Amino acid sequence: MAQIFSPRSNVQAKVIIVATILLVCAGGWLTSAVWWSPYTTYVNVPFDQPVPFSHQHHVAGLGIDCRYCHTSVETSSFAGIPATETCMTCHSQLWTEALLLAPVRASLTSNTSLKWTRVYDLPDFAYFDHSIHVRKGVGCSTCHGRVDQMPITWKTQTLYMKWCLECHRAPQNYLRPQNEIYHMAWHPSKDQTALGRQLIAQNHIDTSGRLTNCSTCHR
Amino acid sequence: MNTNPSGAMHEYWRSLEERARTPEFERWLHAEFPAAAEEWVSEIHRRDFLRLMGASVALAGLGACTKQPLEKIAPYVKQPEQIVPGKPLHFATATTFVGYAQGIVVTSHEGRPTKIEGNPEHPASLGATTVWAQADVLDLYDPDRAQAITKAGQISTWDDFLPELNLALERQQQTGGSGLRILTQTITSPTLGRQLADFAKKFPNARWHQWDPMTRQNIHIATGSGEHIYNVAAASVIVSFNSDFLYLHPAALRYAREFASARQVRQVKGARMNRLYVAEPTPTITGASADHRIAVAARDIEMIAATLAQGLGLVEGIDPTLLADPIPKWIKAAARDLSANQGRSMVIAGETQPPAVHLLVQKINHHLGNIGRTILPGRQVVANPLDQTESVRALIRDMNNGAVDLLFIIGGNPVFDAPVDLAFATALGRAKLCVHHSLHTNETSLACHWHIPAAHFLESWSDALAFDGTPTIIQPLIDPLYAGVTAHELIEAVIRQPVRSAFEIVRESWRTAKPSLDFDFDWRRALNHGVVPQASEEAIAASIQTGQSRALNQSGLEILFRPDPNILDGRYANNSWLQEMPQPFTKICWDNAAIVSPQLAKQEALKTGDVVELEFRGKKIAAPVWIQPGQSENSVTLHFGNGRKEAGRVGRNVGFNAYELRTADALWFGEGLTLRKTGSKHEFATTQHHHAIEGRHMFRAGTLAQFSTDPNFASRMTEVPKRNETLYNPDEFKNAGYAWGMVIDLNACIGCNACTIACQAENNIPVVGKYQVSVGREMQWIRIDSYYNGSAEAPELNHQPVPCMHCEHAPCELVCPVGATVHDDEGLNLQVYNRCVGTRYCSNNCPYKVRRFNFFELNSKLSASEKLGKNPDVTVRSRGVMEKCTYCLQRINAARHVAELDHNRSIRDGEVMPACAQACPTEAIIFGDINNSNSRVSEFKRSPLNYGMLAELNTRPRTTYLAKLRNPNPELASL
Amino acid sequence: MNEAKIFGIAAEFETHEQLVRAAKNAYAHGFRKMDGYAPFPVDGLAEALGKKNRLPLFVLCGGVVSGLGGYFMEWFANVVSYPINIGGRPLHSWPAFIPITFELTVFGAALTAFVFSLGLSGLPKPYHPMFNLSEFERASQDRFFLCIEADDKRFEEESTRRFLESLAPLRIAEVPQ
Amino acid sequence: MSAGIIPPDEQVRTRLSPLGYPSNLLGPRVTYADVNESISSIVLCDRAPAQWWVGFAVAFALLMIFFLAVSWLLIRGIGIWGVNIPVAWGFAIVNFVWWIGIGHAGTFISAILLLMFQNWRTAINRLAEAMTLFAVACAGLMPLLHLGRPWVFFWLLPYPDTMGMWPQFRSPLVWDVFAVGTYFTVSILFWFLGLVPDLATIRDRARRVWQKKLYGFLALGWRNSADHWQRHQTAYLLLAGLATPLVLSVHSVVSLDFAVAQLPGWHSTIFPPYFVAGAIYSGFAMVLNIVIPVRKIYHLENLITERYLNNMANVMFATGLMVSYGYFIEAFMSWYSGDIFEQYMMTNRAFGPYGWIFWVLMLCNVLVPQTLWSRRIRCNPFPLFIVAFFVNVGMWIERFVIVVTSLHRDFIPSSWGSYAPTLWDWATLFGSVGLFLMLLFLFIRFLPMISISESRELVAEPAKANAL
Repeated sequence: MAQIFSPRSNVQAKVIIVATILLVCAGGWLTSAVWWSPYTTYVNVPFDQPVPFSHQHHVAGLGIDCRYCHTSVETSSFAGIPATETCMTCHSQLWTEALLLAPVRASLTSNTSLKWTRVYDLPDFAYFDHSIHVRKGVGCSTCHGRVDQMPITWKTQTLYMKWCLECHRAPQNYLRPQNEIYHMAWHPSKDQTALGRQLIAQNHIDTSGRLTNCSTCHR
Repeated sequence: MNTNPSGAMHEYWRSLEERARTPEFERWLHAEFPAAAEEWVSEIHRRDFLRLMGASVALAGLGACTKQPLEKIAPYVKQPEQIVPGKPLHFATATTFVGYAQGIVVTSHEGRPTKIEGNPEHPASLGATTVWAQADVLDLYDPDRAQAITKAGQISTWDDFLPELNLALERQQQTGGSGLRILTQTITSPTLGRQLADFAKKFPNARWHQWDPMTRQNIHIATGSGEHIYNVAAASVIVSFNSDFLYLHPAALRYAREFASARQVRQVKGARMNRLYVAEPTPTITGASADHRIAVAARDIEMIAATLAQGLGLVEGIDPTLLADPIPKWIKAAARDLSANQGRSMVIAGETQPPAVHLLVQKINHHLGNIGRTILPGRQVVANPLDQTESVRALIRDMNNGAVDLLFIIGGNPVFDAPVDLAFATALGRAKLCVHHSLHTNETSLACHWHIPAAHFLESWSDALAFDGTPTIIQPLIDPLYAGVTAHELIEAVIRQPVRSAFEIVRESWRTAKPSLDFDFDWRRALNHGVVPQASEEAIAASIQTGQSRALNQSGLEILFRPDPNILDGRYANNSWLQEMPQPFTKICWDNAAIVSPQLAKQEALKTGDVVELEFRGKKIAAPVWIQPGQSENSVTLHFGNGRKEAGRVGRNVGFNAYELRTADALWFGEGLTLRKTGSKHEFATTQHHHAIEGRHMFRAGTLAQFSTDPNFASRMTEVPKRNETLYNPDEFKNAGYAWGMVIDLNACIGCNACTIACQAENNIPVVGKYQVSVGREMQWIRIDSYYNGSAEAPELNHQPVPCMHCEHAPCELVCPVGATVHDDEGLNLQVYNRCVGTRYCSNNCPYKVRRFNFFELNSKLSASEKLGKNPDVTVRSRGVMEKCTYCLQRINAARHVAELDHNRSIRDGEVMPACAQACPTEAIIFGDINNSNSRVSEFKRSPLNYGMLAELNTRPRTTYLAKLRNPNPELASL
Repeated sequence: MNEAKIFGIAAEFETHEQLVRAAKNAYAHGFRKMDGYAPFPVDGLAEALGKKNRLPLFVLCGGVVSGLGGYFMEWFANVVSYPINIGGRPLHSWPAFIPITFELTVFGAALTAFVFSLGLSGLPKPYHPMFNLSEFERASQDRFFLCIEADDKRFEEESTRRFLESLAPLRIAEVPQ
Repeated sequence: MSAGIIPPDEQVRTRLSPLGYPSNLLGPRVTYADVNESISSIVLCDRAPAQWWVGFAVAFALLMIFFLAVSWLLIRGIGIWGVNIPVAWGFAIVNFVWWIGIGHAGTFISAILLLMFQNWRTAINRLAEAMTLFAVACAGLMPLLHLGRPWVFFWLLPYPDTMGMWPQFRSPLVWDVFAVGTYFTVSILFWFLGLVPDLATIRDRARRVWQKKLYGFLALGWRNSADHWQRHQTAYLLLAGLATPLVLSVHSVVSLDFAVAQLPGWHSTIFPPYFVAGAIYSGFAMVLNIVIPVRKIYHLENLITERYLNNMANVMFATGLMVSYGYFIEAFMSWYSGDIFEQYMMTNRAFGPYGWIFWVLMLCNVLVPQTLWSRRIRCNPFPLFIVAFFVNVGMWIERFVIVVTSLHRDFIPSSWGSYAPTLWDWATLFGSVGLFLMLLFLFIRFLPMISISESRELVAEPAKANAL
């Protein structure tokens, strides 16, 4: 009988097999890559906002405290987005003509809200409470990053459940003293674990495992 | 194992056919393939279908791989003071039941009222709520509410209305308003009363008429205005003549609380219970709680009351032999019990009984020296109480004579619900100009020239009095969603213009009523507390006349008219929560029935679902039959309120209209009903169509006597595995912190459904509609099972609320493939919606069948306004996920945060209250930390009556029950 | 294709008994690099040709590794990675972990058996000199071949041919490279 | 040419064993060439017989219905089916168990009979294995479709996700995923490994270039060398050895879906063996339902002799009796347990709303198979076909009885309900049959449905072929 395939086909056959295996692995890797990429997580993706508000300018530049605008951060689950009024307390004196601030003035005159694009947006089935986190010693910059260095606000964390669990499983690595909560530049020192353990004790943080119960965040 | 010490006396069953195991019943019970379960949505066309097909494939493939869409967030322009975003506010106000105020506290999220709770400071609430109060919040967001002022159906405005009004009023000015009429429902609002007084001053010849289908006129006529106030707690013997004072009564919440408190038994030591005798024609919540209930025709009750009076030596010349057995026995026992408890007893008669009965009852109470002890004379609460039947009759006469030029109908729906023989609709046609003011556009609105949409009470300023005269100032929580106007503003427009706001009107009437040094302070305090401190008025001493009691006792069929237990006289017809609420005993929803007794059914060869033609006073309607144990032999009960033709998407064409038979001379009952089988059939949607208890021990009950001799009779009925009967380490998970648990006191539960609706409101539970209910897809998280015990003619009626048991060995958790239902460290059995893939295995393995599944997308199609009503603290579930009772996890977490923010203190006992427990009028549901031995729940669990449902399966339920106790009179062992 | 070099010399037989006998002789004669071809597995042929078979060992390893891996995964997920109270059952509820462990054992073993049985035979190999032989297609029907390959130490064209003829085959053919 | 190898005038004479059973596995005077020819011609011929086209058309129509039903399901949600609370599982699960069960016969024939050196597997094992694959494919779809949110089905698989979550390994449903997954993979490997030598045969018989290339590609260059045969045989044997415990485990695991739950009617220790027996029962019934027509259409009486039919009937009958025993012991145990819930379950099953279905089940699975006591029926294709069909229906009903009647009345009477399948339930059931037949017809057309190399073995050793 005559040969059906040429001698080369032996190599080709083996190549095909290896290729398919590689392809499958690559597929898996790609999915996870996309899943963790800014495309999906929006991490480090600045959004265009009605007003290009700069935390850098207001926090680092003018030294305004977080709580001046995010008033309910210590009392409510929601930290609070400043009302137009709050902006106008200063901007009725400063930059009154600035073109950038036109939407703010318009909002006040027309009595319609500014529509910001939400940067830190948890899914609706996850219930996060700012007040309790702040009280237990989780600082702003731990989740929100160095907003004092952000000319326009972006996300610094994926907000994936895995990420939440990192802290809920080992709070000691992230806690800070009450007086450091709003301190942007704060970062853990060498003896953080020791400090963390001490804060856990003094803030009555239950590390027996309740923090990783589904009911802690999902209702 | 399952040996029941008292098995003989406790053979529970739940429907008649079942007791008499007829072949028809078998067929009905065994309707293996109920009518067309086939499911296809017609409005989807071919092209859409293909498109959707494509989409669906994508959905199947990529559904999970879609990234979160960007969300906008809109801050306030001016931050309202007191509103902290994310923190709910609570306001005290009042809702009304047949005009009587019931104090409530409304929860508001960012200005949206989302939940109604009772006001503990209010005498008619004591912190509890009725189902209707719970459902009011849904009415507020009802997209079918009247949204604009209309003239002859055309949208118009207040400013177009006023000139036309004034034109008409000018003509009335000359005649002193001889052609001017106002028709209202029962009103307790002092402000409205004052306004109508001013109105009478301005138009001396005008008339103010009243019509309320649930009128309490019989009582007012008898007492000459004020209703007695009962101190139920103080009464150790209670006799009720067809009074549903635990459910359909302005003071029901208070009376229920007091009633239950006088029956509460936890330990043998000092165990005492009151004893309730009830004589009624059709089962009621009150009757179900009775120790001795007799089913008697409504028409015979007067005779029975008289006989009782005779037994106490108050009247003579009544021949008790006219009464069929066992009634005389019942009367004798009641009489003896009463006279043995002089001053510690009470006799009460229902508003459906004629004045004569009420007079007799007063006489008896006087004789027993109960007045001033268990019964206090009431104040006049209703503004201008009168015989409403005569009142509406007079109005109709005037209209027919063409004497009415200008008619205001403030609330209500007389075209639909006025006595049919008076022909209100035709008369209304003769009124020259009529203005209707109501929340919904109903049958009456269509017959009127003008319709003014009413502002919902959560949108308006007003005031109202409770049954005992305690005033509450009704304050708004939200600006009117639509062009709603309050009654105050409308009347104001009649008597003086420019019209002031309801706020000013109400405030002014209180300023004049209670002039004080610091009015603003009093006003604010009244608003905060939801009650106006009582100025001690002089109580109206009830006028005691001796009524001549006739011995009636005719034969033949009797027709009974009763308000629908869900939607009352029809005012809640468009409220889907109430429509889908399983009615007490029958568990019917989205429907009403002609309720007949087993004996009558036998005699007429009727089966549940048979459609019969009812003829009464020459009028005919067709109605489906429901055979109800405990119904008096010759009485046929019709619930009025359904059968609405004009009631929005929910209420239109639900059930049949019983008003079509209700005549002025038989408002509540009357003789001369004829009944004819038509041969056609009707499908009821019931949440419990299979009824046999099959000798099982879900529900356990005994008598006080039995309990005192054998305290553990209930817990002994089944054998529960010991904690350590396991191969595993029984303490693998020891629950160190809070251990949440619940006790349901079957002795206190009266089966009023308040928990069911409260849960629905709190937890964003969707409604599914009649068809889905009929195929077994209802969604309520806590259901009320009812069981009958004893004979079909005189059964005991029992209720058992069933929420999730939060088993420590939860069978559901073991089988979930993705860990969507798991335990937390405080013993809660969690359902994590966002993890659930919907295998429904958990439900199969749940012996209590308390899990509910979203077979379709039930929430995305809600109107914008309905979405406003959702509770933001609870996830709105999507299609394809399981859901169930969470012990109101959101409330536990809220309380925990409050406690921890408050110097890390621990949660106090009673600080967390699930919606069901909070709404419960009898405090039958107790929730708390069972690790804390001082908590109320621990105390209840220590009772020997405590037992776990199906605990023999070693599920270790965290929710347990206290067995029900009855306190029968030894004389009446048989009853 | 180089005319000069050949792959080997093949002898064609009528029955499988003849083939086995021939194989035995060839082996006794000292030939090692040779192979027999039959339309169905012939008992004893491989042995006669002195072939080794280490497949079972691989399969055993495959099964054990994936089985243990499976159990470890279950233990890790439940006890280490995210311990959750499931219906009050212990975190390490080993009886519940058995079924998956078993299934994965079978899975691993089966996969190795498949891959190695083909792999060790050098398959896939669409091209092979034997296909140059015109009658070879009857190897999948009713003919039995013995081919002594050119790179055998003892291979020497003339003597080998003579040896094969001594086995009384139907015919003898050179298999071109 | 699809015509068989025997001239029409000559009839197949059946040799009988002393016990009077048909004993020959091959027709008279069958040669190597006959075997090759008769089998490969079915694949290599240019036109399939008319019957094939008819069957194919029907299968295709049903398959389209399946797509329709599935799309509508994905659009609207699980509510289009008859499932409810308490009957939260319906047709989907019934179909799943049924299909999985059917699959078992294939593995049984090819693996267990191989280990027992039963040569009467030769002519049917390939077809049976193919049937296994397709049945398992149908089965695998069902649990996915019945999810409330099918698009997150992969949460049942262990993989590093963004939630840090894992499947709940105590749940029998997760065991299912692994059991069915393994079963499907192993079946494919086993099937393909067996196919390779035959693909080589086809390759060598093929005359058209595309056929040579196609089958040559699939044959992986198989050249019937001693080397290949040796490893092939070892691997085949090992796979058989692995598949045997596997096939027993798979239906045991499926049965645990029920046995692990505490529902009366499910919570029973007899389930695993009883399910496995039932699986093989229905599996053999399905093989017969396929083999009998195929044998007729393609004139394979000489390769699939009456002895095959007789033996298959015997196995079917034996397992049938085991299943009947299962029914009996279930009833006995529920009575003996003294547990009121169990006792009620049994009475309800037999005399409750769905009682009549239970009695139909008894008819199909217990009574009708009794006819198999007679050899005349066992060896007679047509009646045997009918009996097998009854068994297939019966086994589907059995699963319906187990799933639905147990669920619709469990512990608390207040939550008792009933179940009514909708149009879409039926569409899904028959649609999946369409999928199954579709795949089967394609297989018959394009791959050798009888193992050629093993048939050649029989020719080589007449002793084997006619051994008793």
